[in-house]
Amino acid sequence: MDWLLLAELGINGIFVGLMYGLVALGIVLIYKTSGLANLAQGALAMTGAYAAWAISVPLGLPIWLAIPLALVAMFCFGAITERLALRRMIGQPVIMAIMLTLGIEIMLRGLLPGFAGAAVKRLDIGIPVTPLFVGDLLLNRATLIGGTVSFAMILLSLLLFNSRLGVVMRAVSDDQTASWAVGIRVERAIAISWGLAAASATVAGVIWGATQGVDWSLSLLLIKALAIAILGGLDSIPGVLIAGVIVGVAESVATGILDPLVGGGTRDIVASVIILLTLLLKPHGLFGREHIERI
Amino acid sequence: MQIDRRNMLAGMGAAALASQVPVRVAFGQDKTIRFLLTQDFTRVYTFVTAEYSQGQRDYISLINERGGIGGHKIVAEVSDHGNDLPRAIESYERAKAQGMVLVDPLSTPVARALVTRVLADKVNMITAFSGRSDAADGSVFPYIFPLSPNYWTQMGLLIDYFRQTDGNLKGKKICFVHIDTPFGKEPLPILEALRDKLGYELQTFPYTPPGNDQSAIWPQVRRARPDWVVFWGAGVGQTVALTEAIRNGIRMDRMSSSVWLSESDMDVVGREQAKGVLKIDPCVLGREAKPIQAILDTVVKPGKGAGPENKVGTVYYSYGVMITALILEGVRKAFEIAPNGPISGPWLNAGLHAIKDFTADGMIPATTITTADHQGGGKGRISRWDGGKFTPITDWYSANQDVVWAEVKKYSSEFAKTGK
Amino acid sequence: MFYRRAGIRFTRYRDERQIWPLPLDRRLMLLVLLLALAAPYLLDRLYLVGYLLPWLIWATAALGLNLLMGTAGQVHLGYGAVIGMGAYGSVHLVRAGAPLELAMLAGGLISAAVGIVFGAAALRVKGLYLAMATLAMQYIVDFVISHVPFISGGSQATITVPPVRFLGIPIVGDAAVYYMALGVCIVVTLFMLNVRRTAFGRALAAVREKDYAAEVIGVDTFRFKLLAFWVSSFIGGVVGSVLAVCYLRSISPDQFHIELSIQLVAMVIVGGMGSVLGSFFGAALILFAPIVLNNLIGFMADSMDMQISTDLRAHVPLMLYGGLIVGFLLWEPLGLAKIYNNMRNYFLVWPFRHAQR
Amino acid sequence: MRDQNAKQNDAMRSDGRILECRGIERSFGGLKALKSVDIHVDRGEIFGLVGPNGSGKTTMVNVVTGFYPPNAGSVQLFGQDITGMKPNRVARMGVARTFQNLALFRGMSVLDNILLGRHVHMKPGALPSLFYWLWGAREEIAHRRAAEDIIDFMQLQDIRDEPVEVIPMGLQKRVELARALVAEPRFLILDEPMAGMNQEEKEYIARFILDARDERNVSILLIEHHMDVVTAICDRIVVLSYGEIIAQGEPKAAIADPQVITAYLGERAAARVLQANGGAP
Repeated sequence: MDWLLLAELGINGIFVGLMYGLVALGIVLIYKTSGLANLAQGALAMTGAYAAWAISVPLGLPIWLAIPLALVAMFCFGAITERLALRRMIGQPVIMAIMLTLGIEIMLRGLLPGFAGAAVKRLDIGIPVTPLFVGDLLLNRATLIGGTVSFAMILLSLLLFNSRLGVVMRAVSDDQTASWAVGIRVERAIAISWGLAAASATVAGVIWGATQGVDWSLSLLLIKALAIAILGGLDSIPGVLIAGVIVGVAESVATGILDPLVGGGTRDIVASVIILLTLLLKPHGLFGREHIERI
Repeated sequence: MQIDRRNMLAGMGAAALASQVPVRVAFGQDKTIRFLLTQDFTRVYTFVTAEYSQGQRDYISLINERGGIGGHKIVAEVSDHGNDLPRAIESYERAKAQGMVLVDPLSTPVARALVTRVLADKVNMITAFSGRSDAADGSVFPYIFPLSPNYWTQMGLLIDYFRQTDGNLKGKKICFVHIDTPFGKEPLPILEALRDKLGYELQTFPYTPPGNDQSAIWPQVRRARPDWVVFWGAGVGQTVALTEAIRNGIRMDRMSSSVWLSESDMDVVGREQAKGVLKIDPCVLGREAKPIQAILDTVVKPGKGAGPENKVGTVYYSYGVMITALILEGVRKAFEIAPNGPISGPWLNAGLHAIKDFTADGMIPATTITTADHQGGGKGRISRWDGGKFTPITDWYSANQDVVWAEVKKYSSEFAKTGK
Repeated sequence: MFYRRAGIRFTRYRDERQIWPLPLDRRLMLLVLLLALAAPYLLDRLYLVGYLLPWLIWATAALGLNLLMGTAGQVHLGYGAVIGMGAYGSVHLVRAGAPLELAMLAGGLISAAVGIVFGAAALRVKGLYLAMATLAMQYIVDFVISHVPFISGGSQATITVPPVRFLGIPIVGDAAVYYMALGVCIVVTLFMLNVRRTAFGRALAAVREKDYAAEVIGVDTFRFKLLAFWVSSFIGGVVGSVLAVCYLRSISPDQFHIELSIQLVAMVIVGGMGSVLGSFFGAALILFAPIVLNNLIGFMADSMDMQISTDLRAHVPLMLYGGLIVGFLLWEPLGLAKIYNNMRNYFLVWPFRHAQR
Repeated sequence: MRDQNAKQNDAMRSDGRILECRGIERSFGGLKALKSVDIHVDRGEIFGLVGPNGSGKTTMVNVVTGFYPPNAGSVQLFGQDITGMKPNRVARMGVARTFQNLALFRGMSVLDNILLGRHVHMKPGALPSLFYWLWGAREEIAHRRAAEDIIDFMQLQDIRDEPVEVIPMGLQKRVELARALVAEPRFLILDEPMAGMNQEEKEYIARFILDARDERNVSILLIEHHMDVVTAICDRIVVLSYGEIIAQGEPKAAIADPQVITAYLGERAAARVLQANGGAP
């Protein structure tokens, strides 16, 4: 066994996992406040990447300005989506709301390539491509930086949840009716969570867009993000960190070990298997809270 | 409100129905030859279709500007099938009802699903750079025309170039990084057959489609210390492969892909960083080729181009022109054989089979289509990215055709046995 | 008006429990059936093969999924994989020489076996979590189909369907293929209509609405959830073999990807959850809206000389497809079936609008 | 299967006990909802289970019907041990119940809801639906008769075809009772059947409960807050507080127990009441 390769894959997996985790963060934020899984999260990441690209390339603004502008735009986009679409689904079965997010996903996948062009776009945020060696170990600069930024973002959102706004959002996640009764504007909290989810998706989209180019395939981040969110527990932010690392490493190592055995790309299956096993063995994930149904 | 919505729906329905009508009217016109260019603009092959289709339409415009062929205009119906079979089959049946004689789906799954239909309906189907590789065997697939080197031939060409460069491949290591789909796995039999013949070492690395994340693959490739790397994917998979290879410090001049690599991919990777990477050319690229010059003069200048001018002469645009030139040469031959038609699938089929030493004014290697060989000889050349364009580094040549045809015969005979 | 309910009284329970208690509905359905039977003689081949045939097949599939999602309330985002297993199973059997009728049943049974595995997840989790579990299983089945050469058929990964006979009749030509699909569609439709008026359908609805209350009146929710998955997957398997034999004629793994599953879910939602008629409406809309729209844009671009970029033009169907799902969920969550019902109710009591309910 | 059970039960029911619960304990997390509760229901009686909110009444019923298997203790139904049996099996033994906050099936008509009550007597499956005309229709119609009997009994004729969610609360409660009765249970559990009703509606339901017992041979366990109803129709009651039995016996006597008054009203208020009554109940 090539231990060095395994180490390399493992480190790579940790950082890639954190980058996935940033997409999953949005799913968790939305689930925490409104109790539904956002299947449009991958498409939001794609939209964010397109937004950053559109501001920096066709409009010609420098990238350090384009990213914050994209963040603000996407925050508004997320909040408006919630206001115009999701809010009307209150009281409907949860599957309806989930299907609505799926519809939004499909729509975004049509709108953005339709208006911005389907070809892969280059999004340069200035990460050098030259290989970085630590001893005999090669580290991928793009994932290294991306993973670190993601880690910081997830920590930031943890802090946020300890702030005043965070307390409000936690209250909403605990009991919507009760929060409403004590004067918390539940709708506003949910809209903010959508805005934050869209903003974090934008950061994820920019990071991923910088490593792979911007096109519709960014929306495929959804399945990995779902795996992380479910493994970590849909309402747990620390869960995102831990599960992100687990999923990232599992995928990375599976590519190294399983692929030669099976003779096929097992990477996507890892996410699916993790989802399935989590749901069958521990449906509420590693850190999620269990809900007791009253009769 | 209730009523309004209903009225709106009814209005939409009426508009939709209205759109169905004119297509039936167009049926009445004669002196046309109808092609169906239903392709995937939206799902999987987005990276190529727009440019390819632009080349096809511009070339058809060029010929129509010059008065058509045999007094007939070429009518190309362009539509999107989104790699979705019901949509593809619908547009196929619709176009067939209008007398379409040729279809170019530019999609492996759609082409495969249409095979049985076109064989039964006697409609010519172009499967350039897509579809079944064994369709090169015209004796089994009389109505299916790859008209271009198939993937097996491309791999044969590449391996032969490696052999030419290194002198001998014995003991060398070739890494094959490919998308994990039938398309990606297709060259494997050839690679294995040639390994047994030439004695190189082969290591394969599949990645999950569409290949937007290959970060775990390339460290392994680097550790394998390959002499040559062949990466086999499409769209985002290609650019990610190149980017990751660069990040892992793999030498670009030792990397090669199939025909699916274009300038826009290089833009994504970074024009300078990707310097040295190899690909296969089935035709002359760029704006120098005569047909492209003619298009620029006659079609693009007067503003009749089918797309943005800066795309003219790009890699996939050139492929579109190349294939269309071949098809229209077939039409020309068909008029030579039977000047009065009637225009039909078999009529065009005879013409396509009569293509002989056609070079499209020097744009493509001399191509001859026979009833046995629908590939057209399997010639290509290798070109290298020099930071600004792909420059050819070999002449047109063909190689390892014996191995390729053994494989073709193996699959086509199985199709002949069980498929019918 | 001609569409009257007044004056219709039943004296037997059996009559009241008819599928269509109103004579007019019955006549309408008879007319539809006659038209469907005569379609090969009335319609151009384009409309028969390009529209009617896929419509019947996809509507049948949507019915199968609707049993699960609409009637039993179990979310299923992996129905495409179930259909795929049925298609592969029956095509392999047909190629091995089995008669189609047996291969079809076997395909159904294979799918049902896979479906039970999906159902096992439903015993552990529900709602959102079940959606995720079935989604994951879709990917896993996809992977298995394309990576086991025994199933996918080797490196070309395409299996052609040989000529087949159904009960001794060769299924050759458009008409035969169409009647075959029509037959399966009618059987499934009648089954679905009957489910609603029998204890089976009521038990499934009870499981859907409140599973604890279902338990307390003696419904074994465990068993009925599995049964719902079993039956619905069986239908999926049969549809899979019809799809392969009558329509695709050669199958490859990418035909049964997640896109198919989502397409079917969209059909069920747009048509109306739990509605039989809605499945037909939904299938038609989701299947043909992109086609019609594509033709419409093509027509506008050609005739009005509108400059629409290829990228934009090509992506309009995708936008529309998503837009339809979003639009229906927001404005008519009960789907096209509800719109139809509104119109029907309007005419039922016309001109006495106040009697509407 | 059912018939066999029934015969067995008849044989074992010599002592006339319908339900016998011994030492039932159940906790949720750290909360002990039931602390060693013993209750029994005799044949043909209307047994009342009362107590303040959160005293464990519904939990007790959920233990009996199999939703929460007890942590300790045993449940005997018709002389047979059913501890830990699944709810649908308990239902098949002839137990029907209604819920505190209504558990009708929305999206179905009143008739279909009542027909669902016949589930235990039917053999539902996919095949009877597929071959409806050969197979399913006869069974459906036979059970329709039974359902119509109950509809007459509960006076629900004119709302038969209405969707359940549109009819008023009081009627919904009545439909739920009908759904329980149509199963021809031998033991009926009613969890606050009169919650939120006015005097007239309460009297209606009380009449139905008495009729059910007298005409249909059902033994009844009743959870109820309206003490006037409890004292009027129950033969015997048990009062629970914080998961413990604090009084039992004949209704009037049991609810006058000082402990019961304290449990309901709190110490100080109870003292005042007791004083007003002259120190004795």
